[in-house]
Amino acid sequence: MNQALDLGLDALSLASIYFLAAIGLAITFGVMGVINMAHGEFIMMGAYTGYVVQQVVPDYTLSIIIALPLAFAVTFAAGVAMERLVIRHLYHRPLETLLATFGISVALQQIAKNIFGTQARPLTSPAWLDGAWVLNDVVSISYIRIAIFVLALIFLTLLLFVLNRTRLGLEVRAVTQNPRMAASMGINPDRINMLTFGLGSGIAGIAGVAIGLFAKVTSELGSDYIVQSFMTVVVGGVGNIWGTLAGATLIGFLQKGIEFFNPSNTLAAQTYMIIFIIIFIQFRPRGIIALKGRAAGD
Amino acid sequence: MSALLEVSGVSVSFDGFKAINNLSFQIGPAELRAVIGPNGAGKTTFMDIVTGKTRPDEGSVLWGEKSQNLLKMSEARIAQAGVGRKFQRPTVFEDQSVFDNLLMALKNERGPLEVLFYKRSRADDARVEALAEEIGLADQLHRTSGELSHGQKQWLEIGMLLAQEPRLLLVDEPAAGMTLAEREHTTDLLREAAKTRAVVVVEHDMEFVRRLGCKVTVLHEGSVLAEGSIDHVTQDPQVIEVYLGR
Amino acid sequence: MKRSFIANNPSVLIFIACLGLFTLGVTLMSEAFGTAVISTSFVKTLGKTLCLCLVAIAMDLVWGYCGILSLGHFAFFGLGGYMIGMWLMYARTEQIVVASLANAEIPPTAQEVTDAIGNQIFGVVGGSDFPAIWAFADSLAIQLALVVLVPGLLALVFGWLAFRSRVTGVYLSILTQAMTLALSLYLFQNDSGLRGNNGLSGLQNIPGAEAIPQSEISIYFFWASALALLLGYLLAAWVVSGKFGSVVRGIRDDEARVRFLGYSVEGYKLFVFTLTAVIAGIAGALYYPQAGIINPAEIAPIASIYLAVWVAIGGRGRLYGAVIGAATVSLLSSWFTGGQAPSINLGFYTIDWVDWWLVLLGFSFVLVTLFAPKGIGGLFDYLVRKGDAK
Amino acid sequence: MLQTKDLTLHYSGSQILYGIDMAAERGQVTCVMGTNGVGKTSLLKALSGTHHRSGGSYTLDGEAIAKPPAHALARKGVAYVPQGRDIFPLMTVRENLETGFACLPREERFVPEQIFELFPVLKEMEGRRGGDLSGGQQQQLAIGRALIAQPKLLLLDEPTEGIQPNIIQQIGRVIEYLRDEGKMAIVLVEQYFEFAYGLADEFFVLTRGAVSLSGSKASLTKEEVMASVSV
Repeated sequence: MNQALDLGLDALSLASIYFLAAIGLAITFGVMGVINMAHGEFIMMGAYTGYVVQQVVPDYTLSIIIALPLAFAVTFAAGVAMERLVIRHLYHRPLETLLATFGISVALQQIAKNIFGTQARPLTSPAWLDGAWVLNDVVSISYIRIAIFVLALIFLTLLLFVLNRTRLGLEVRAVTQNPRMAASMGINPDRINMLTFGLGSGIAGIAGVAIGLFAKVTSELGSDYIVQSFMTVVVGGVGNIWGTLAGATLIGFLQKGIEFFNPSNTLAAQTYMIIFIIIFIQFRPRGIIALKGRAAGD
Repeated sequence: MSALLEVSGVSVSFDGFKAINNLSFQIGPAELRAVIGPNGAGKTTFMDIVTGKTRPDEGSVLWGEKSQNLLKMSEARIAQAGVGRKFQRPTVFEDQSVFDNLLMALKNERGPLEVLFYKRSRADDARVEALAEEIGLADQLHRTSGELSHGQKQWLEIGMLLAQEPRLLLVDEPAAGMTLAEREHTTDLLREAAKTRAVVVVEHDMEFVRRLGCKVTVLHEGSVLAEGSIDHVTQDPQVIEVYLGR
Repeated sequence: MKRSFIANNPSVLIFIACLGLFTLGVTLMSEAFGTAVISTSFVKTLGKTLCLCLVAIAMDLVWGYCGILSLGHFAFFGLGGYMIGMWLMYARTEQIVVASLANAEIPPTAQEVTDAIGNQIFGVVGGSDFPAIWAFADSLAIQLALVVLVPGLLALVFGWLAFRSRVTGVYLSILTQAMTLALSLYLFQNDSGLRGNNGLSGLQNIPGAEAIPQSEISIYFFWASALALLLGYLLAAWVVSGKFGSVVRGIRDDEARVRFLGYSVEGYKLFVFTLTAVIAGIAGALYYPQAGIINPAEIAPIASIYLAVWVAIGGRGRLYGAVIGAATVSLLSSWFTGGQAPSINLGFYTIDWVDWWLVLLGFSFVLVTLFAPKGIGGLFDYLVRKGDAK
Repeated sequence: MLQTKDLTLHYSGSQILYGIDMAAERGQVTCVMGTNGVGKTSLLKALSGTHHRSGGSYTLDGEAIAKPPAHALARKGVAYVPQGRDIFPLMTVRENLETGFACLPREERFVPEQIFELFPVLKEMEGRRGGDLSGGQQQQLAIGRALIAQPKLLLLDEPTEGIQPNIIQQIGRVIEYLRDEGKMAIVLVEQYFEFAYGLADEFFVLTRGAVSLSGSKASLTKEEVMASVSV
């Protein structure tokens, strides 16, 4: 019983991490249909933003509070710049978007390496996040994992709110469902695409700060997550925030479940998880929650 | 006369919207038929079902003397069995020559290995040239087909269909975007083709349909509203009501 | 109407001539057979480059002609390398072990020899038993067959699953990328049976050829690579030139249309995917003995994307474009990262190419995609057409 | 109000419209007629900016219109109800209406009661998804949505197509109301002859992409118009 609970909590926290890493992609790839291979580097930029803030502001609590919006601003700007300069010209050539953004990803990674060096930079969490919530001898969960879970929940709510309850969300959905008609209604699709892309990228920045708190901040931080993030979105079903949640949950629980049977080896668990997903896509090529629309790629 | 294609009781719906509703349709082995109807009457969906692109929720589609069930076959197998389809917009392989387009369509073995080791025979060359003659592209054989005019692309596509030697030709809006002279040529091509095989033409342009001079089927809301000669259907009060306008 | 294959494909003739001259030139400048203008290590670099050109041709066939942007072909390349690497490492270690036991008082049993080899090879990952996948490592013939069979079978199974369910476009790309990631993660494990992240090493030492100096071996491998590239190019040119090429390009441009012509699109895709995986495997088997070492990092998804980028830069849908792209980018890379490129001193900052090359490369992908979607090959076509027009 | 001169349009190489001269005035219904495939929809696309004309001039209230993007034209007061209606299927009826707010200043962003008075069914269905509505309801939604932005030019493409008779009558009454209100010029593309003839003040009949007959209702007999569009 305790063991199952422990495993469940582990899986839940892994799912939250996958969700955080993928949620920005759920917007740029899921909603807009743009393949952004540099998404991982946006996560990395967010993490480094947190690191830089900590160099300037020694108080860890305060620095995190500053870092979160700042990371959003930095990656939002990067995303908007990338959309305007590159992606805008490639909306009808998705495979080429993949290559161009890969180029940006390579360049950003190397730039980060040149600035911050190859060794891992610490992003220290505030002291109040250090301990663990101990339920009993077997079951305990560190506060930082709880924080990440809470952050994932906040993002989920926030995005659902933005997409379903705000003017921006309305226009985003209109442009996604029928860009031509949206334009005929006076909505500027270019502007909406730019803002949507910025939003997705900005969220990656915040996710970066969160991931940086428990993972080592290196220039390769982002590339460790990119493939899994794409799979999370694809498995969940493109074009839908709930789909990404479903995808992250499935992948998180699956991986922990496989690890349970072969605890010594997380690499093997990841391998089997990916193989499972490849087979899963045979049966549900459109993901768990399938939607129709521009993003569904017909 | 037994039917070449027999569609009976077919229904299909997309997201709750019934695109085809208990549709039945028959056509003989050498017959020209026009299908008309307002937008959304299910004309294109009907073609999708016959060619295997869409699977209906219920009903049956039987083919040929042996009454094969087309619903159990893949698109490629249906095409091999003798159903050819021309799309609304001309879809030819634009970066390949007219010759290559026709050669690809020529009735021959279709498996990857057979095609890989395929050697062009004199007979095949002759067939391609004859087809090009028929569609009026004999002197354009080695041009890249992307450079052809809109009407020429339409003919090339018809030529590719004829090259497949299908027993049933499904033609979606062949006259769209054509000049008057091009329309006349197209009518001739289709009437000629229908002497040896079944041809179903979906068209909007009533003048064009009148010139085809064949039996007309009117579709409305996914089922057959009327069937008969052009004069018969154009006087049908229901057809006037939903389609021709009052 | 009928002309010979070569006459129909003048670029093939030009390619053969260029490759022949290049091979001759390198041979005459090598340490072993010529003037020693270029070092043995550079001969190896050139030989490896030829292998990369070969895998780029495979990529061009599957992507440029058939429209499948596979992000898994470098995994097939790596698998080919692993298959040959197993024999190289086993046979080489066996020689060393046998030599070291030759002076023992009691002649070693076969089991003892095997154990000693196992210890040598797997000591680094804390094991000594041979995993099942090494069952044929002592047989060069079988391992050579596996160079073809393992990538081929993997491509066949994966392709069958993917094409059957009609996964296309970017989804297929992501799926192939997932396959690559799964494979590299698997190989990273210490108990994968292939020495985890240590990979296989010492591959430049060819068993039974100890007497031949590396300078000579490097030339033999260079020749073999050139021959493989030539054959690969001819094969690819033949495949894309005829009716098969028409169908495949048709699939790239309008898959549904080809299906309605009666061709089973899935069968063709599977054929091309598997064929190119096999070519990639062979290229890898020639590459790694020249590189000397293979490890799972080589297979990481990023390598396969680089491969796609080479083809894009060279110009996809043209076989010579793939060759130009792979050769240009990989040679420039080794020049810039090898420290030969002069640093640029800006006064306040010195641009050291070892650090900045990737940045330059990354942004040049972007520029090529935006402004030259047909790559260097497209530029060639443009110049040729301009010449014709005059 | 609306004036085009020698307007032409191409689709990837093939010419669809040949030198169209047409005009439409506020408080009038200008009816564009012709059989299928003569370019009526293409004309509306050119006027709404969803497909740019290839030549000729286009003026609105005396202002020359270059080739602005569709959203900019919408903000100048051109509302478009396309054939097939193009409802946003996954958005509610209310949200569909609200997309039109993009043309309005912030303080005017509300759905006027008038819309619900014209189309009571939209009030009933306010929370339903657009894709779940019947064809007739979708058509009413599409017209209502176009009115949100208080346009000066309303383009209607086949508003009766595939719609049941009682809703057609209702749509007819709405068009009459809007005409008599006099705030906008209405361009109606329609196949249903009686419906179109009943509402029209001016006629433009197209044949193969060119105007073959034009004139006011007074200057043409019903038989003349009918003969020009019949098969």
